Amino acid sequence: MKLYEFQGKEIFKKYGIPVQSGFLIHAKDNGKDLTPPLVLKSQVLVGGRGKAGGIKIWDGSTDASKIINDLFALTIQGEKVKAILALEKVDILREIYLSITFNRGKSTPVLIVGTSGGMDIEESARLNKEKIYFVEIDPFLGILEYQIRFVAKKLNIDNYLEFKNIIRAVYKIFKEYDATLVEINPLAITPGGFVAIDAKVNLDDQSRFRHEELFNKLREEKEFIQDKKEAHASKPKEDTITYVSLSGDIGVISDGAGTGLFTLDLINEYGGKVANFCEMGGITNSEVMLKSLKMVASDQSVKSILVVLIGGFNRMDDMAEGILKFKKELNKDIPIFIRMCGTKEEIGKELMKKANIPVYDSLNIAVKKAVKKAMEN
Amino acid sequence: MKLYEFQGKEIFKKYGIPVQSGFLIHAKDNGKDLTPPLVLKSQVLVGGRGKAGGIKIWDGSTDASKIINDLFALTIQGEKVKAILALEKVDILREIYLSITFNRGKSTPVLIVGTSGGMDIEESARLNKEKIYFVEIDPFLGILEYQIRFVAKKLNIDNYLEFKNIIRAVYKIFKEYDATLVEINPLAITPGGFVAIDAKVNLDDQSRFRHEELFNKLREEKEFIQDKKEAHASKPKEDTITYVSLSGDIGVISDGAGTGLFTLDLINEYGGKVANFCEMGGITNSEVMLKSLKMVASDQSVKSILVVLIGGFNRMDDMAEGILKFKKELNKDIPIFIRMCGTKEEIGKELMKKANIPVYDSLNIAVKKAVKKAMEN
Amino acid sequence: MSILINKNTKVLVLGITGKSGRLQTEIMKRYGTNIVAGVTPGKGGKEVEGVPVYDFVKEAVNNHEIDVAISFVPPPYAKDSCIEVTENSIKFLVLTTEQIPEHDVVQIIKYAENKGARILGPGSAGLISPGKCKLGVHPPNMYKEGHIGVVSKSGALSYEVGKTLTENGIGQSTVVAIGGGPFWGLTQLNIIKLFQEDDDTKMIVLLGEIGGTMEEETAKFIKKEVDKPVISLIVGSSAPKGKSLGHAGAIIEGDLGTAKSKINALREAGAYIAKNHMDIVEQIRKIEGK
Amino acid sequence: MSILINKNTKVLVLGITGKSGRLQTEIMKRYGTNIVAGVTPGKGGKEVEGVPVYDFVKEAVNNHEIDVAISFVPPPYAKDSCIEVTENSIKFLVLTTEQIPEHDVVQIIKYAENKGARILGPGSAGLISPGKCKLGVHPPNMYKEGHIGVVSKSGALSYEVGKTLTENGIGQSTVVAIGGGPFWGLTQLNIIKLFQEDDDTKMIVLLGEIGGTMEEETAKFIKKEVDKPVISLIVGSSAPKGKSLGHAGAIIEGDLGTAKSKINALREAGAYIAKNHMDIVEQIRKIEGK
Repeated sequence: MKLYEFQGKEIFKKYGIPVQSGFLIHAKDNGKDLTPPLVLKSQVLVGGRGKAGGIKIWDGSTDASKIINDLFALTIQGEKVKAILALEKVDILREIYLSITFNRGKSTPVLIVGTSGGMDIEESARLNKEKIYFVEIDPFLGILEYQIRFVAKKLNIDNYLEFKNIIRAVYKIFKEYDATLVEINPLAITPGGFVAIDAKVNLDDQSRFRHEELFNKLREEKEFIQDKKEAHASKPKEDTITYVSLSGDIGVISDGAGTGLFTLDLINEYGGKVANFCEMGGITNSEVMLKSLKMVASDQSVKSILVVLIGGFNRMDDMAEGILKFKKELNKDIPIFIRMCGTKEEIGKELMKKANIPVYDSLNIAVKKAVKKAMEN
Repeated sequence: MKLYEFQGKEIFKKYGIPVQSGFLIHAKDNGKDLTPPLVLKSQVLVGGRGKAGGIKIWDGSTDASKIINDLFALTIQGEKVKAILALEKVDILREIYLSITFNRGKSTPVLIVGTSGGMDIEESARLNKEKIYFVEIDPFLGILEYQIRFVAKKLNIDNYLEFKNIIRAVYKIFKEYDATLVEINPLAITPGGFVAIDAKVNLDDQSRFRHEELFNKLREEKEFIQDKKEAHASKPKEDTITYVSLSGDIGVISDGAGTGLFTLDLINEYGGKVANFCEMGGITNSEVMLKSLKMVASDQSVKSILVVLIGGFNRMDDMAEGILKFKKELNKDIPIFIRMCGTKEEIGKELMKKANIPVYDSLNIAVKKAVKKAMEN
Repeated sequence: MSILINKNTKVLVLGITGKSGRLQTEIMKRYGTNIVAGVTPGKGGKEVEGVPVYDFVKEAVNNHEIDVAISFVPPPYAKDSCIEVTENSIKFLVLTTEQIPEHDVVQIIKYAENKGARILGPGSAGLISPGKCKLGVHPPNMYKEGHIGVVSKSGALSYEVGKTLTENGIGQSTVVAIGGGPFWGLTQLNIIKLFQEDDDTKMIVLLGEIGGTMEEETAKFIKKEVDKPVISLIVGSSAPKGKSLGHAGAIIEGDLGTAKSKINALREAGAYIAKNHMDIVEQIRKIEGK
Repeated sequence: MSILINKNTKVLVLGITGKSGRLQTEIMKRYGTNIVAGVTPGKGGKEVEGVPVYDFVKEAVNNHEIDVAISFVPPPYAKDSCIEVTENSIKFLVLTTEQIPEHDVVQIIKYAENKGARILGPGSAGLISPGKCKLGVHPPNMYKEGHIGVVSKSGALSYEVGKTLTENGIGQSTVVAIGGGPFWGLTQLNIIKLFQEDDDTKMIVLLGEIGGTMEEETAKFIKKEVDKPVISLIVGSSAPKGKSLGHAGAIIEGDLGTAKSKINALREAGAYIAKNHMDIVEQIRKIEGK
């Protein structure tokens, strides 16, 4: 679960990381009393907000409500602005980049600092590798004093004690919230000390069982400012379905990420175009099969559906049951091409045969047929 | 620092370990209003309180003040009773033993549980080894669920969840307080659930730098009920002197625990008797030397002083300086026999020579002379 | 020969009384895998498919000789269970569980590393040495004994390729699914190293996916240390660009992680890049023909 | 030969700018110990006795070949410093620091164990291989080169016995002080194992103390694995009984830990029990006379 800046900063405050004072303006609020100067920041979960004009400074010389209305009119990378965080303006002497996340290749937490920070951090990392420092953290030891001393030296930090406390706090949040990312970009050095100008906190949905209360609270906050449909995405998931929408005419369902990607490549090779792709993930049963079919079929541009099943964990008897339910419920006639093999395939195939639904054993044939049908329709 | 039962139970409460409700009766209090039945427990830091009659139950049939006065008149293993903890009486269905401490041989924290618990735990451990279970804890992992499940099974615990929470709390206290021991003996199973009937918490004086506030608070509580002199023992130590009082007539000072013990053995071999023994420990300088000499000399029964110095870390120039200061301040004439060698011995010996104080290079000779002198005097 | 497992491997199943654990135990046993014991807390004393169940790994270890373990334990209990296994000196664990919190996964992997134990997973479909031992969920009928070592991130893709090879008469020494990531105990590199050292493996098939930088690192290793033919299929060329991992992810990965980057690295390392599964078969035939 | 250190050992001194660190560096250098670098946070760029000082162990390791480290770091920083050393692949550390919080000590020792590193200490006076290398605070003039291996808990007692041996013309291969406890990295057993394997050590002197159960465990090892003569002096027979460690301590130790228990165990293991330091000399002469 990605948190909004204002949510991340609430956590920062709790852990003693200095942030600007400020307040949230909702789309539903009208006409708050504002005193300049203020930094007005669109609250969105996507990146690139600054470059998209989502951050404005109001110095009092113009009408604040004009700026605010402009921001609420914005859509940044497909996400509508529904809330604005209004913050006191601070004098920035220097900006640095600071985050803790996982280095996935090495399976270890990593502290990342950069001597510059700001919007172009990736680009500057690419161009001047020497300005970014990575410190691997042993998850059993936590972050050690000498590691903090190391980055403080590299960044030329004067106020070591304050810096150390911020890094320790960031790691504590990372750990205690089961975060996958805690990022301060930029961390500003101001005449009054450090200030976290931005806050990016991503929580691990997989850890929800340890943080039910927290997740519910954060979700309620999100629902308050979001459309219901968007908020829905961060609701507790009972399944592990991944759904991606594309622009072609073939609907694809797979019971594995690898075979799913492979199927997309094959469709591409045979000249087909994918409308949407649904990978059922780790938890597969007849309900998940049914739900996936419904998701894929609900897209009006879908002309044929390709279901690629090669069960290891996944049981073909369960899958067949889901497909049969879908066939019963479906009120339009989309051709479905099913490749079915693997665990319990005898039972699954038997069920399909009884219902007179053809299944294929060869992936190539199933893909070719689905592509051909979509082209015909 | 050893904590009183009432201090330990304050911590237990904070961490959610169930304890009896109760209150503290100070020696200076007079005539509190008491409602029977109550368990009246002498608050002392030594062991064997129960067997010494330091715990009484008042059922209301006699005068409470009589029992209380009797308790205040007690001296348990040399320690006067200065406070009594009055607790509600609970029905005990079963008692178990539970502690977390260090297994020093293996350099690891260890969870210890016993199926019986109570005053005779060491004895029952000796006789029925199978009734005590040890679980080593990896300090980087903490205590794991399967380890708790293991002891719960061995102890036939019905309420696993409550038990798990208590063990987790005990480990948390052990870790967060830098404790060397957290012991609940007995942990009672009552009709209402678990109750920690006793609390023994020992803190690590060496960790004081991490817990200044806590140590000061605990010390103030102790001072409130103790004689000043006793409380002094738990004040911040600026030195590492170990002082032991015995019943002979030779005062012994050493700059190492091993040589100190060895010197005691040699004195014994040569027929001498030690009055007191002062080991200067890891932090040695002229002030510590002076202080040690004063401590040893203050004992009226001391007829000769033996100073055994074989410096590694310890510098003989510093030691000589301390001895000279003592000689200047001393107003009675106790013969001192000094064995001096090791780091900076040339300077130390030179200083002693100038002051006309004989030093010996041989431990045997120094010991023999000190023993002989004590016998003569 | 085969890697990691063989005919005599004695197996402990964790979470044996769960739905998946029970079914997969049955399938593995039928295949001939020597499952000697199972563990599920609170179910000690029961039996699953004739296999005795214990409350603790220690009890299983005390009562049976055990070489390897396979876990079907649900995510909230996975970390505890993995450490229990490693703590009891079992040096190889197949961890099939998906959706384990990332902080737990990192500890599981680090702890095994500290203790010199191997973990395949998390989220691994396991491995199969056809005709010898099946430790995981690979559908048995898709494999036959032979000399091709297959390593895949995805379980399903390893079945797909196994099936294709078998249907074309090409057998496998061992087929290994390391898990879909983003965290791994044993990596492609680790498995390929074992294949390189395994006398019975003549060629190596590497099935990779877009994302992460593992294939790039594997390629470096192949270039330096592998002299057996490597045939690689990287899937996901036509996939839409994935969601950003934020600044931190982009900083760590830089330009790596695309199909192109992986294919280039592997080609540069001397691996044959297959267009699809059928192309793997053709390339193997070509090499065998020499 | 000698154990753990030799003429070529390259040494890093931690806490080199402190009072003890500076003095002991001077004494070790004068003895001929090859001290190549020092570390004190914030003092990088300075020199102590001609030795360059760095802010970080990594910097020292990048600029010098380093075999071992010795630490004079104060207790609050000891844990961090020890882990920094181990993390930088230095496989042997003499930790002289006393009064380190017990929770930190346990982590220091466990971490080194996980990484396969050796720690002598905490609270160790170090070790000396006379004529070759001195890594610690042993007073140089009390030792001479020879063939007796000495291991002691107490530093001072190891000086005492070293002095007595040297004054009586008996040289030492290596004299090791493992620290006064109650926690140890390297134990008596570890050191005696090294002496047993060391060609240059002909006899072993074991200096023990009351308290704990280490001597009892060492005795078991001696009985099983040591064929060199072992002469032991256990001090503390006449000491007053120590303060109780509470129920938990008593449960762990039981009847062990007394001088009597230790002497019995060692005698049973075939060690000669010396009455005092002079008796050690006599026993060595007796054995040599054979």
